Amino acid sequence: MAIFVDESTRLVVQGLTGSQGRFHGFRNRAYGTNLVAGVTPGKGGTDLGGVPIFDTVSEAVEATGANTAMTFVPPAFAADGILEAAAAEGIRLIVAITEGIPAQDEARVYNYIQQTSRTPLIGPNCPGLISPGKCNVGITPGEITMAGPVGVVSRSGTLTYQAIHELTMRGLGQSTSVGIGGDPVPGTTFVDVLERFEADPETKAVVLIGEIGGSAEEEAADFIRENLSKPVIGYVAGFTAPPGKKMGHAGAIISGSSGTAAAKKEALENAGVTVVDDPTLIGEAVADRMRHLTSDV
Amino acid sequence: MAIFVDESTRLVVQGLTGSQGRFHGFRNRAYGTNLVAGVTPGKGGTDLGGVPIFDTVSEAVEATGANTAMTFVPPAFAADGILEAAAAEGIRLIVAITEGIPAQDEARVYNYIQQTSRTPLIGPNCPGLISPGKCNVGITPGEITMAGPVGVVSRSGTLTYQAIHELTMRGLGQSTSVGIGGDPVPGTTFVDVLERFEADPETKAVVLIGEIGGSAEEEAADFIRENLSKPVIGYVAGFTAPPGKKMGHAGAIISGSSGTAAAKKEALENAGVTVVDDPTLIGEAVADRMRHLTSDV
Amino acid sequence: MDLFEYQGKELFARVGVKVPRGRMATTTAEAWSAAAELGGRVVVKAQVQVGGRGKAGGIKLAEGPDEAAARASEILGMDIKGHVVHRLWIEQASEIAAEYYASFTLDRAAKKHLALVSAKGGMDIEAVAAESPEALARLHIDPVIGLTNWQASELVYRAGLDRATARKSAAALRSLYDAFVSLDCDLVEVNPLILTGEGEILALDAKVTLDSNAFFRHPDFESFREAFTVDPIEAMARERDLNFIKLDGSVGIIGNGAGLVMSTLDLVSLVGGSASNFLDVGGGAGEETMKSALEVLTHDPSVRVVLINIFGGITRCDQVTGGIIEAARILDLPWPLVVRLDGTNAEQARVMLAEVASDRIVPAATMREAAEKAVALAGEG
Amino acid sequence: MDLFEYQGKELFARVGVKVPRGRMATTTAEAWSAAAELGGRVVVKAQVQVGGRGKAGGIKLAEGPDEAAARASEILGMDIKGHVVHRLWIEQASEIAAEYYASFTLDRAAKKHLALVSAKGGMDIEAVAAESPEALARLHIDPVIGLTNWQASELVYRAGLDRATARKSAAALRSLYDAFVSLDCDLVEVNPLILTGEGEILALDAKVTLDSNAFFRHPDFESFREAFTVDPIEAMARERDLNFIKLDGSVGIIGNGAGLVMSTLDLVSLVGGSASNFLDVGGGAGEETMKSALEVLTHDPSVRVVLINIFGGITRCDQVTGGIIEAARILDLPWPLVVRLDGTNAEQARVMLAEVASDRIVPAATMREAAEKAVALAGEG
Repeated sequence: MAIFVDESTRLVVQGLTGSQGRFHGFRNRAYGTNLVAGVTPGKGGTDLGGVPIFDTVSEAVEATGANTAMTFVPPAFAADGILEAAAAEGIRLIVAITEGIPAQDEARVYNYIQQTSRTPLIGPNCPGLISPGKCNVGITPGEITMAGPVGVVSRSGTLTYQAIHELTMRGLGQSTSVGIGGDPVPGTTFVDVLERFEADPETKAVVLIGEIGGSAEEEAADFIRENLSKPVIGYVAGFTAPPGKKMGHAGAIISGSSGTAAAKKEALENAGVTVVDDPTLIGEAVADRMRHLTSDV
Repeated sequence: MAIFVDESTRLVVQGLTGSQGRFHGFRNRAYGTNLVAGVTPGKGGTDLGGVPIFDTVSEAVEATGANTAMTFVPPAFAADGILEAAAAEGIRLIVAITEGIPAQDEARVYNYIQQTSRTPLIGPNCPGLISPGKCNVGITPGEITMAGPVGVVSRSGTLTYQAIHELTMRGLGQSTSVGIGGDPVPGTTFVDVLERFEADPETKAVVLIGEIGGSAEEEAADFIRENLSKPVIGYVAGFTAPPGKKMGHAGAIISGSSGTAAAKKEALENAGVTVVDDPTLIGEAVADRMRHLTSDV
Repeated sequence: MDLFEYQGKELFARVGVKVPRGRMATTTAEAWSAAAELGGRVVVKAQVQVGGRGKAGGIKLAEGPDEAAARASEILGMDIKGHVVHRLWIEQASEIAAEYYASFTLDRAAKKHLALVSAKGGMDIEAVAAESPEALARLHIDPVIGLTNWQASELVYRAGLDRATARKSAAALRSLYDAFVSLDCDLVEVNPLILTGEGEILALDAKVTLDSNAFFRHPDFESFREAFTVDPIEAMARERDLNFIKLDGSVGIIGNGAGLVMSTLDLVSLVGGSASNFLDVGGGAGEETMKSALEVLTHDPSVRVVLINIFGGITRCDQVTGGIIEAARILDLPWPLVVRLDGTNAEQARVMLAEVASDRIVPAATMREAAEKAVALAGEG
Repeated sequence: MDLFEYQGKELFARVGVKVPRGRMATTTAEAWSAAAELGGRVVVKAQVQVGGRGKAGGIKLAEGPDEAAARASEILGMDIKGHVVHRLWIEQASEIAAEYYASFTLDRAAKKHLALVSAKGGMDIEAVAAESPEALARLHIDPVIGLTNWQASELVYRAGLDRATARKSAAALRSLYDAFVSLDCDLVEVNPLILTGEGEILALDAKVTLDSNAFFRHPDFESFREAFTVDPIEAMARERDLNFIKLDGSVGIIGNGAGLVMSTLDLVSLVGGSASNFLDVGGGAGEETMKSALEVLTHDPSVRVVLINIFGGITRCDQVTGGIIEAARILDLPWPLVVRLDGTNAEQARVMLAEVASDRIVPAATMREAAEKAVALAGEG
């Protein structure tokens, strides 16, 4: 298994004919992802590198059986593009890579999808996700991954790669690595992903990469305490970040006394998560917890 | 039993301090309905005939345990009032009597409620409903009803009273009589009500009163054919209505070739409904079908 | 309320839907001035609320003011399928590169807005739907969020509109939908919506139905009524807040509640008669309302008998009967009344009625009996 | 982007939120003119982005122009919690019958908008929430349909605002919410929102945070930046599309990806050092970007060593290394570099780096090692 994406994924890329969409879409295809269609209004009927282009998502779905949409549409049009993908019957997952979507648009789109199709949305402003050896949807460098038992979920991009790298270096493969993105209203939260990792028999342990801002890590901690039977290894970035400054991500900001890395670390530790202070220790910590796991069995 | 309203109904009236709300609210109370609260913004903390008035529906619900809201708010404010009732936790039924709500407002409110709380909404522009001997919510004259085994559902007001009258005259009591209203987008359709009558063991037969316009009767016919085990007696008004004229109700209009009484009658008959041409024959038709029912058993 | 083309276009222009420049005219002189003011070629269009104006000769091209006046004189007074032309719309002629169809309405079954768009405009859309359904794009719109950009775009591509001007077409559809919502319309239909030689999208026709329930938000819409020639009896009924529709028969009908009145019409027909009207006095009618309703019918010469059918709920039968008796006394009613009452205070009302019963005021025990008696008195049945 | 009070009020006035009339002033002379133009009593308010202005003496009443100029000269140049006052807002004094609090923001946990309203305005809202929670009404708003009328009304009654003017308060809340949405704000907070003696509701303060992601919809908002005194190095970084934040330490940090850079800052601290900045070169950085980033840091005198931490995904390590080598060659960098590279093309990059390795360009195998070496070179650890 794996979560969200695997061999059954049939990918349509919104904005495949744009420079970003093209680069990553075909990089995903080169990894082995089944890229079946692109959507660019006005370019329907053309073809890009053997991939048919459609004017609308629904036409792409009808013609190709696409079941997963990845959005590279520019910020001004991305909210509309996500709504289009959510309305298309047959699309069961939307991955929105686009960075810089206005927060009001994100809030509206998130709630509307929850109230209507309930199609899972990963992102926006996320690196996407990869199930090593099966399917890569997004911008994660597939070369650094290997298939295996560790689920990874993260609010950060390159820090995720760092974590994957540490795992792979120690021979710990990944079931799926999900970048949920750094925006204030991510379509998919830590909790949503943890729920799936818990249900996935292939995933034996989970790495959770948090950062300052919001309360997603605290909510994850509550969920882990109540519902997770698998070991979780955590890392939180931003211990030294000053309050009131956006650290790159729109969501990564310490407001007043809430959202600090220390509070998040404490919450996770109280839920039984092994939290490391140094990302280079992630692999070791996972290996350690998994050893215990094996000896328990 | 009975459907929608019964002895457990705790009624809050939105607009109880207005002339219509007051007249009918207290008429319902006189019938035996448990009228627990009124809502009029700005009049919170006062009392009308022993009924406490609140500024908001949520306060009324918190203070009185109201579970059913009836709306007599004027058309310009009714859509907002319905949304308020739908958002109040604890309200399980909304009955909107108000006539003259703009169609755009109705469409927006209906869809929003479906997408969020899914609180059942009867009306707008309806006479309400009555479970004889138990509870009356709306403007149906309780005196003409009697408790018994016949469910009544209707798009019309006085025509419903006529039907109830014919039943009562023949000693055929009613389980519940529901006036779904004459607007183009009723919150509750024939199908919704038929579903409940089917599930209600007290209801042994159903009278369905349709009229020209739309396709609600046709949809009801489809539902009856597939799902209804109980005998249905139908009547459709408007055989002689000219196309293109609104016959009183905003919904009662024949557009082009669709929505005619003849087509509706045919659809109902094809679904096994006994359709009478004369409302004074309703009682007889019900008695006849119920006799067969008894002899079947 | 169904608007004339020129009224619909006035509203379109107000909310930003692009229409050709035009002027209304009711005389040939006005038509001349309008054409002169607009300049260039103009189209003279009969303002009637019926389809097929063009085929009937109600739409004509004119090269300038003189020709416009000539065409106007031909069209004014013309009878198009029973509609006499009193008004003209003179507008600048447009160069047409393509004709589309677009409409927005409420789909009652789906309870959502419905968009219909076709690249085959300028013809009967039901024929297009029947003959080339692939040329007609249908899309439901959630009224909660309205027409999204992707939906406008999807409509354009699915309907097969010109691809080079797709963005403009999508923008035109969004602006039409905004009009549909912001003007509280039951229907907005544009046939044809044209693509001009310059690549602009214009509404060349406008069929707009306003929701009169929403007039409180648009108080100025009431003034559109002035353009309609209204039956004087209907006008009188409207003034008195009575819901009245003129029909072809001879049995006048008064009842309370639209469903009950429709049902009464049907019963009259079932027993061999025909109703001369639909008149709903509404809920809670009292003496004054009944007198008022009867007085309205005295102005209709086709009435031979009046059937009053009341089921008292809020309405009290004794009050209604009081009104009937009073009206009969003071109005010198030219026809007999058949009266059927049930519901609130009916017992008392029947006693009152029995006291005045005659061949001019005929009580009936049931709807059916009332219909039979009325039809007999009308000399129809 | 956090706006000054006067900028927030300018936006409020633009979208129909009622504010007192006022003028901006940067000199005593301008303060005099502003007061003269406004007439009557005015309030002279220091424009600083920090709470507690009033207590610090940054808000003063003046009876006329002369007094306003006198107060302005006292306030201009004042240091309020580290913020020097360069601008004043002179506005008409309002008669205050009641002080409320109102704010709209996004509740990230609930993923809905959150309204907070209190009858106890003019004080610290966190204190109100702690001491008298019943005086603070909280309500979630669905961004799909926005603040409904009933919600505005509910906020007014639940917060205990004056009942006689409840409609006006509800209308004021709706207009504030409309501002929050239509101006694409992350936060709109008004403390106090006042009820005047004449029963009007006015925003007496304005704390507005704009979402810079939405500036494409509001191109004029860019001009608000001009009012901010920006660190010249931050300005230089912004021009080069680099995400730079100045910090207090001595180890310059360059990395790709916000999370990785934050993590690098933390590691530097963990091994006993401190970062002099946050600098994220973003995804896909090449030679030019790296040169540009290094050049920016040469302008910061507090830097003693620079740690470059790159995890190549889209970013290619060889290109990054090329940029580093080129920059070292042409820029005469005043400090040593510690470089750690992993990911795409890292092998190749490490070879390139090994060729130029020296005490000025120090390769490191891991993040940890890089942090330790950098801190040692900074003379901190």
